[in-house]
Amino acid sequence: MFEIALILLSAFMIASSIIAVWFKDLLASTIALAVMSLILSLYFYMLHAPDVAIAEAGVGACITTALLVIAIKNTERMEEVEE
Amino acid sequence: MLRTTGGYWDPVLWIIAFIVIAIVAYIIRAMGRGDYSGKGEQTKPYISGVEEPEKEMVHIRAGNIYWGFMESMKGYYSTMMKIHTGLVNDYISWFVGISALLFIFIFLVEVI
Amino acid sequence: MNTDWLLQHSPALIIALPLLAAFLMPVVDRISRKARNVFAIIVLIVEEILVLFLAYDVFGGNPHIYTMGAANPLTTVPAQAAVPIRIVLEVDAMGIFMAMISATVCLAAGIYSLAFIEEEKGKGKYYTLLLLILVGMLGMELTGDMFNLFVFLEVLTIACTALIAYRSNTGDAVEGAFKFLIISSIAALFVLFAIALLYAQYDLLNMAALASAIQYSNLDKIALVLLVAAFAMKCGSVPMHFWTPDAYSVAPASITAILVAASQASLYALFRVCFSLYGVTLNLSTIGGALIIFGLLSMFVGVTMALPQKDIKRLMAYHAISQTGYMLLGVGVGLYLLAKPEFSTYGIKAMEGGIFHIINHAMYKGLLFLTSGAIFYRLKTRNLNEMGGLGHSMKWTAIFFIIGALAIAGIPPFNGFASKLLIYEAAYKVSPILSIIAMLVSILTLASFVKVFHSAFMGPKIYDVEEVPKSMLAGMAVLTFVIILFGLFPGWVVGNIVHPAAQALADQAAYIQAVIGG
Amino acid sequence: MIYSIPFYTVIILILVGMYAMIFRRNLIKMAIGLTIVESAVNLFLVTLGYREGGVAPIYTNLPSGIKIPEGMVLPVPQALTLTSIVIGVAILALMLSLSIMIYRHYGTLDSKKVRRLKE
Repeated sequence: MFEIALILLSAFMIASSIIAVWFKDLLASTIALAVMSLILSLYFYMLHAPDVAIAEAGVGACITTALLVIAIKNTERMEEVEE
Repeated sequence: MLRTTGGYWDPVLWIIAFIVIAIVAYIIRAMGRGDYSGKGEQTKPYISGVEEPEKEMVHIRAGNIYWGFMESMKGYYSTMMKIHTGLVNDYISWFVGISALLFIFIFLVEVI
Repeated sequence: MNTDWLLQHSPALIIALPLLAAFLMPVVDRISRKARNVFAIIVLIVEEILVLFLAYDVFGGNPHIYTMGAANPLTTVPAQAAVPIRIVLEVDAMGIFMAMISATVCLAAGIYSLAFIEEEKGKGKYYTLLLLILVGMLGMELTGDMFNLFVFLEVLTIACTALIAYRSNTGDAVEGAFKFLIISSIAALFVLFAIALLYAQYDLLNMAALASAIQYSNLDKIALVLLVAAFAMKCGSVPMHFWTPDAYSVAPASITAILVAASQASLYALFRVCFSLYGVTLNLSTIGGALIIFGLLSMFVGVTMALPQKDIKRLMAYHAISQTGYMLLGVGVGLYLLAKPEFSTYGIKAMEGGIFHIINHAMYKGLLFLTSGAIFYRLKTRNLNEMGGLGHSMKWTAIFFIIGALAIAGIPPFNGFASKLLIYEAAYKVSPILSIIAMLVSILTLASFVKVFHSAFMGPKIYDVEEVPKSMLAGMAVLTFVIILFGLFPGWVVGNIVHPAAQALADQAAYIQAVIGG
Repeated sequence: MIYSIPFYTVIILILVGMYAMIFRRNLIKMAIGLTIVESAVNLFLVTLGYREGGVAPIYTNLPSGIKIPEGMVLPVPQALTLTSIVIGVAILALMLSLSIMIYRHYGTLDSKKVRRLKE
């Protein structure tokens, strides 16, 4: 059970991080990053670090996302396409 | 006095030497003619009869100093300027690349 | 006050005082402009006195160990304990030597700033961040704990970034700060990763305990590579130097002088990792060779890139890289030779040269950056092409500049010569080519400072300006005083300050024994 | 074998983050890459403290029959991770505010156009 959870969490985490880097739409990649942080906090919980999991969920997923959304609102949403 | 592996270095001796040289220079200067005023034609630079340009015109600006040096090392400088791109991504890739090189360096020594 | 008590607790006080003062600063700033200035200067002077007071005791031969969070902070971590997890401050001769540099440069820059940033906005925040930089530097230099090193590195990074972007009304300042931040944070993550690798194997974070347990396994080698690369980048060695001119040239001049000291804190961390953590016995002549290569590249590329520069601070920043090369060369040669027992006296001499050069460099490069700030203060430009004839009106600045320039070029009888002489002689033992390159770089340094002096101070009077305010001159005078003092009595300085520091760095056993005993 | 999966995850995440920082030219994308690397290092630290069959290092409501401290996962790396998470957010906030200021001055976030300082 634990092993399957580890594999699944790892796979999801890598997938969401790749998506976060891949997307041209910065808002979408911010959401992917938030998903990655949430999975990371689940990961921490699986590894018996509940307090770190709470900090990661609160700080990593929420505040980071909020900061990124504010930054994107003040700049531009789409990454410039390479010529 | 600072002892190095090969000898020693004492700035106080140097300063004494400077003072002695200065005194000697002053004595030699004092032996010259007292009535020399420094005025007249002899102080002007002789530029083949051409009038000396204004002082404002002859101050060499920073961009022109060592022009010859730059010119002779053109090949070196053009590569250097190419490396200094000012691109943040390049800075990071240099850092990662050098880490990789060091990595190879340290592990290679064991192999040889 | 009981001086014994003060002496015993001064390692913690040195870090705590500027930290508390930094966060009191916004409150004091509300009272009045004058109160803020007086408060900042008093804190910096008290800090300097505390450091010198502790230094006097440490150079007398008593390394101080201060254990945080223990009933009796003077007990050392016992060897019997399975996991010495307490936070330890370990103050040996090398650490306090660096702390002296940081405190002195910050004092000079603080006095200088009184007039220098008078017309800018956010002066309260400026002093807060300046004190936080001091906290970061001193923390890195006095700590005996790997993770604390990382935390103080990040404190230093954040405070430095905020101050590099201080003139944020120009795009350049923000750009330089961004480059500095992104590359420093990657380096810090590398450091954290290396610390994690070391922790994974030995369950230890204390540097002395780690040093006694370290095996030089493959994971240790990876950690060593990451640490060396990260700290070499942070101290600005070629070919990872690109952020240095960008960040140095856009920061306010007083901050640039402090940034030099901050780079040297990273240099100290590099040496600490190589000498105290890994130790010269672990076949480290390879790392010594790597440091020599870094040093040579830094010296040569730094000085040749400095020659064509037109921006005065950018030119000086490239010189900072080139001088860092001397330190890396000196200590690298030391590391290389100490690994071979028959050359150990040369090794110690080389390290003395490298370490003496650290303090010399902090003083004269700080002074030079402060004079460039004085020029900027009057002309509002950093472009050398637009300068000229300042020697007519800014006589004191010109004199300070000449002293700094002669010292950096290694002209006797200034202090730069003494340390370079030690490096030349010891490097000759490894290969004569090293000495030749070092001397060539010295000549090119003189050439480029002749260029700056000619284009800024000589020539006909173009600008009708006045001398800079008194407090700026006072800040420069502090550093000039130290330069002349060190220039006149190099033997005393090397014998009483530099030699103990080099010895403390080279002697790993003493470092370990001071903390875990036996 | 199965317990080394987190380590492979860490390596892949670091590579992905580094890719974003080296090959992506958008400054905010670089910040996202830095956050990914940061998460990877945090995961590495917590994984180091994990012990097979250990419980969370909390003394209250400890299940009976657990040996102290052998039956617990190591608390020190978790404390380090907490510090590191907070530092990471501070760095990210500073970096994003600098990007906003760069956008105001340069009108772009493309790092190729943000290079007035070079040579």
